[in-house]
Amino acid sequence: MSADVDLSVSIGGLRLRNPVMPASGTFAEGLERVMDFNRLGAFVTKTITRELRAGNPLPRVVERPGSLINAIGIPSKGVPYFVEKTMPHYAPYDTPLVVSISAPTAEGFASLAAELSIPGIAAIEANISCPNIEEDGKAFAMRAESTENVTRQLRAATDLPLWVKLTPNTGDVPEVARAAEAAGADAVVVANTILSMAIDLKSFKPCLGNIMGGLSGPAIKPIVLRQVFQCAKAVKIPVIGCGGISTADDAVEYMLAGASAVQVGTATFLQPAAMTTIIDDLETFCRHREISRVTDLIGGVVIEEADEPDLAWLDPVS
Amino acid sequence: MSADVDLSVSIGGLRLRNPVMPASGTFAEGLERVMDFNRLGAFVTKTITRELRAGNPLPRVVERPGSLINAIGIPSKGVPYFVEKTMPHYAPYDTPLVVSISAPTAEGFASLAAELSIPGIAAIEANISCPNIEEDGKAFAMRAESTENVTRQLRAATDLPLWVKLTPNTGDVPEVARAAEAAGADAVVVANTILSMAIDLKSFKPCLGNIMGGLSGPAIKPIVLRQVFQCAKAVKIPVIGCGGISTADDAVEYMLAGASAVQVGTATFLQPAAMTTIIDDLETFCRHREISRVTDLIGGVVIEEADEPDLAWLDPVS
Amino acid sequence: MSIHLDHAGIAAIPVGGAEAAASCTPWKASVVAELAEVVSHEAVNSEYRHLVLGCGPEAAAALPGQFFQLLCPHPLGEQPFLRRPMSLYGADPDRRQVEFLYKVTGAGTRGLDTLKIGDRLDIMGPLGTGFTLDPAWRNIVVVARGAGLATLAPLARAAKANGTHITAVLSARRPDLLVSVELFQSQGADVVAVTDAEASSGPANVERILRRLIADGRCDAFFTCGSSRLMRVQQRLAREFGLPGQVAMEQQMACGIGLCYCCVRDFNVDGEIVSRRVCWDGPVFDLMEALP
Amino acid sequence: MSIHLDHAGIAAIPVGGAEAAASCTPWKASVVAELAEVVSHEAVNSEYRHLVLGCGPEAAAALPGQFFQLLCPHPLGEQPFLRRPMSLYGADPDRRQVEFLYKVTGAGTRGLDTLKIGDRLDIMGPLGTGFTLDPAWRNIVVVARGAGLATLAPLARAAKANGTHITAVLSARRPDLLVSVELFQSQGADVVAVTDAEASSGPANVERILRRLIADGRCDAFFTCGSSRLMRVQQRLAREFGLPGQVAMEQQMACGIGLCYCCVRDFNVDGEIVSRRVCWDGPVFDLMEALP
Ligand SMILES: Cc1cc2nc3c(=O)[nH]c(=O)nc-3n(C[C@H](O)[C@H](O)[C@H](O)COP(=O)(O)OP(=O)(O)OC[C@H]3O[C@@H](n4cnc5c(N)ncnc54)[C@H](O)[C@@H]3O)c2cc1C
Ligand SMILES: Cc1cc2nc3c(=O)[nH]c(=O)nc-3n(C[C@H](O)[C@H](O)[C@H](O)COP(=O)(O)OP(=O)(O)OC[C@H]3O[C@@H](n4cnc5c(N)ncnc54)[C@H](O)[C@@H]3O)c2cc1C
Ligand SMILES: Cc1cc2nc3c(=O)[nH]c(=O)nc-3n(C[C@H](O)[C@H](O)[C@H](O)COP(=O)(O)O)c2cc1C
Ligand SMILES: Cc1cc2nc3c(=O)[nH]c(=O)nc-3n(C[C@H](O)[C@H](O)[C@H](O)COP(=O)(O)O)c2cc1C
Ligand code: FES
Ligand code: FES
Repeated sequence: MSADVDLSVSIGGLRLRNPVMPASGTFAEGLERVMDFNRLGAFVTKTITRELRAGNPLPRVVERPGSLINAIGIPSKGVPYFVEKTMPHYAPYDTPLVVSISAPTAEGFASLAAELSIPGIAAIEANISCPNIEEDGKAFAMRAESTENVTRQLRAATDLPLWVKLTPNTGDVPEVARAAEAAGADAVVVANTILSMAIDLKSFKPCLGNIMGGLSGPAIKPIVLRQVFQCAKAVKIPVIGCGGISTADDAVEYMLAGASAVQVGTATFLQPAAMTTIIDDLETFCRHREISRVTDLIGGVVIEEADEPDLAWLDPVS
Repeated sequence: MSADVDLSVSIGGLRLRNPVMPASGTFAEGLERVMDFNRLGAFVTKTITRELRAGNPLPRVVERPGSLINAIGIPSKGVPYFVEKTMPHYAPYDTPLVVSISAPTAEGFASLAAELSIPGIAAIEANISCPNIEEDGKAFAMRAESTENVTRQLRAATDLPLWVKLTPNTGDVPEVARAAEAAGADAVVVANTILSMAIDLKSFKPCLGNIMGGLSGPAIKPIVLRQVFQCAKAVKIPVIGCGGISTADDAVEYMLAGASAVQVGTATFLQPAAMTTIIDDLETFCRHREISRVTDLIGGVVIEEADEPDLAWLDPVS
Repeated sequence: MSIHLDHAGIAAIPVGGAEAAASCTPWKASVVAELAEVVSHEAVNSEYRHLVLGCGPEAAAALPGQFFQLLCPHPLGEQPFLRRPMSLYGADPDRRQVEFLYKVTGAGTRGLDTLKIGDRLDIMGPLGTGFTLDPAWRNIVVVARGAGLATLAPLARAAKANGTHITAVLSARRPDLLVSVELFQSQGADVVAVTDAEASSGPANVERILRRLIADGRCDAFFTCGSSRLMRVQQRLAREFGLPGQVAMEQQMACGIGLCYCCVRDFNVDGEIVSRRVCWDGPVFDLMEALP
Repeated sequence: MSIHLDHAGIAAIPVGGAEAAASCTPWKASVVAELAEVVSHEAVNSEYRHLVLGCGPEAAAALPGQFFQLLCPHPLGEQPFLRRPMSLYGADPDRRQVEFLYKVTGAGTRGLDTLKIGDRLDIMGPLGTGFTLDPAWRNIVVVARGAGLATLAPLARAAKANGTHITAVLSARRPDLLVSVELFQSQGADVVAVTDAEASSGPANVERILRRLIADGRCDAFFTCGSSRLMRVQQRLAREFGLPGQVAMEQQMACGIGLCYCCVRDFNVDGEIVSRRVCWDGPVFDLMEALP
């Protein structure tokens, strides 16, 4: 076997031992029973808010073929609980802690980021796919202007690396990514869940208490992969890919499209050790393909003039 | 068995014997070998353009779990070929012929619609998910303004029922639907395919000759169902649902969400008789649920205050 | 509210990361996902199936009231996506086996129903906190219905080992749908069967039965699962007579290990309503804190 | 360019709509999707499998050069979504059987490989236009490689019935990967095997073989499939000697029945480049119109 593969990546100055981390809302202390937390690229917490929130009415999830629709909402016990009860769980590990935050106003985002710029927190991930009460409840990340505004205020409020997590539900994700970059984001996470719905045919009622919810899992991978590809061409800051990643092959596909790192969400619900399996298999992939640094994959998709239809495609040796 | 179920629906004045029809680009004469064309609600042709077009480079499709990404493009032999060679195939049948059209400018759409407002054509479906060369190649249906403009010009050009087919790739489909309605559309079709991508891990090249393509099939159903639900609330004209429908259950789910009719695309590639099976099963569904008119399903989703978590959910009799 | 983790001395192999984990840190998994092998699989009656699996040491060490998340095979034409939670019905650390008793209901359990001897099933567990038996308790009462008949069954053996006598009030729609009766009896429990068909399963009659047991000094604690109506009866009696109790709750789950917050229920903790994750804070809760 | 449909006298049952269709119109399906039953399934060599299916009368009436779209079972961990086109390898209208010969390649064929006797496979067909045999032809030459070895095989029986003699030039990487040899021989064909391993499969050697056959008056027409290099050799010779020919083309397919335009190839029709659907206008085309 050839030399070791260097799996480390750098996301806007923050060095990760490998490019694999959990997606917000699909990770908590419980996974410590399943995997060694010192193997992850980073920790990413469930989104927290300043106010205490109960989350959405039940049912909160419904499954579809190859996918999950969730409307958990953001149950949150607030900042003091997070600092006193949640953070200590992650303190023993040598893995950067990324805190996902949300707020109903740009100012709220900024003050929350400021309050959380404390030792033990390695980066802030701003989940701006949440409703912006100053814009009729439309999510910040739906438009470039509101994204630029909230990112600018966040940037002024914290010196921590700032990741901005975008929504896939807008018509122009790359433009929104550019706005985040212009306002000082260190990275963009592409993307959150895709707004969806399911109706129960027995009761004729929506399957989710919240009526609509966010689609995740393998079904959304081709869509989000396209958005990562578009964003990576649009911005110079790192793009973190997130959507339907279950295997190292999925992670490689995202990195080739331009992702500098990946987040794994729903896959963990099916295979709790999905992240460590992906890390192992990513190393194997690189070794087999004689890629010595995983960063060589980033943006490595080969775009050529399309081949003409060729009978030779069918039997390469003939 | 109880009385017959009335499956007929009316789409902006056009009466269909049932609400099931093919999606543009997934239907042609070949299906005549598989099903009785007199059983369909309508025929919908592959999109045609005025100019002759070759379509996209190969490969034109790639499969993903539960989905297909296609970048066929719009190979087109032009209007005379359509009128002289294609239309006669459908003439023997007592089923309305809906012609899908596309053009690079609003004026081009209008003149094509005018030219096709001839006997034998029952309605025009304007596929406005195509690039608008007057707006930097952004699809008409990405924005309300361009949708309103193209629809208005189409409306002035033809007296035929006018269906406008929207793209799911914009952040505000209901707003675009409203624009189509305001400009005189008789119905909106929601929706076309979702822009996606796939990369081949052997060659590191995009799987499609066109690099990106449109996602269709069961994987997209929850997303498009949500858009149909939102559009049906936003407009008074009929919404025709299209996205991932493979079974009568899927069709019912769409109708409950607000669709007045449905289009079946990718499912036909897997089960060539999918449409007639759906029609049969839809009738059976209505009979079992004692629904005498299929139109009673339209918008029938029951929205209530969410139930509290209840142990009784787990064992209804206890 | 959170459960502290105990890694000490539990030898386990995590899915996927075995080698790497073992070679660089002393960390060990206590919850594993593994491909267990079907040892036997039988219909208990028209609704319930009894599934016995060969598994690793972690799974076989599961305790009464804990549960597993099963990755069900796809039955024809259906694609259950999520794992399905299933209570431990029996565990044998020596023979490295776990058992489940399930009712064929929807896509997931229809998928389970296709399993044949020798097939593999991906199981993840053990999960959650189970029942607690106070060594001081001489007599406990178990009240079960529905999936509760499976969930409470492993208590029979544990109680016997603890020197505690069980009276099991087992409820079902019809006598032929009662399961676990022999299991309880084989461990020396008294079984009182009540059914809808015999009009004996109503809350009033069950209350009569329970009051008699309390009066006879045969109820130091309640253990229940599967019926909110019967749970309310026990809460009333527990309050009236100052008895402790434990209830195993069900809720739809996605992750099963505390990550997703889809399985929350409200609990009444000293008058305050708190939301808890059934998979992580339970599935066994204090009877008096449970809300129906 | 389009093929006219012939409904006359073909009795067929469409999937799903059987009753309704039959009861209200005289329409009959000529292409059906049906659940065929695996009658036998054997490895021919390390790469190829021979699959025999019991089917309905429409499928069993398939002609040489036509194909089916198979809905492949999902192999472990893979989900082939589209049907897979597979040439007819044999059809027996009396025994109601169709046969396929396939190479295990990717997700779909790995799925086929899991089929056991008695399993059901959803097949759709017969599709496309097949080969045409001119009654005047006394001797034809078949040149096959890869999947072409399967596609051209049913010509053996059809040619014999037509009183036409075949010389089959069969090409493969190694002698053990040659398939269909016995089938051709059993129908009286002469077989010339060429392989990469024996360095006999190159275009120059095949050209030598073909020139000799032409010189000997043993080539009234070419039939080929599976190699663009060998197709070009035949095009050159056909032009030089004024011989007709037919080629079966492959192309990735989605629908298989002319709906989607994903299977197009360019053809040279009297100097003009036209695009045709392999599934609908073919898969058999005029040798001289095919572009490599
Ligand atoms: C902690 C726990 C222990 C359980 N133990 C048992 C047991 O020992 N035996 C048994 O037969 N069943 C048990 N159940 C219920 C079991 O998990 C299955 O969900 C249920 O049998 C139906 O699943 P399905 O896939 O067949 O139905 P589907 O209708 O396909 O289920 C759809 C969704 O609803 C969820 N769901 C449906 N019914 C229930 C339910 N009663 N409780 C929770 N979620 C549900 C499913 O998990 C799935 O996410 C338990 C549930 C929980 C939460
Ligand atoms: C008309 C026709 C007849 C055929 N007859 C045979 C036959 O008799 N025996 C046989 O072994 N193979 C035949 N093939 C190829 C066969 O359809 C399979 O596609 C191929 O064997 C690989 O499929 P897979 O799912 O295993 O591979 P995958 O890699 O999973 O295929 C991925 C995709 O590419 C397509 N694809 C891959 N290889 C080919 C190919 N050579 N031709 C067309 N599409 C391809 C698949 O259909 C699928 O859509 C035929 C193809 C066509 C078009
Ligand atoms: C149950 C659940 C809860 C989630 N909660 C959050 C959250 O709190 N904040 C956030 O930014 N994203 C949240 N997400 C979105 C994920 O972080 C991720 O963006 C999405 O699930 C797509 O990735 P996946 O397909 O790998 O799951 C949640 C997703 C799921 C499934
Ligand atoms: C192969 C293919 C070709 C298509 N061509 C067209 C087209 O020409 N015009 C159009 O409006 N939509 C076209 N579509 C989109 C479909 O009409 C439909 O909107 C989409 O596939 C979603 O429906 P489905 O999931 O049922 O396939 C095409 C889809 C596919 C799969
Ligand atoms: S099921 Fe995910 S937190 Fe309980
Ligand atoms: S495969 Fe669809 S047109 Fe040929």
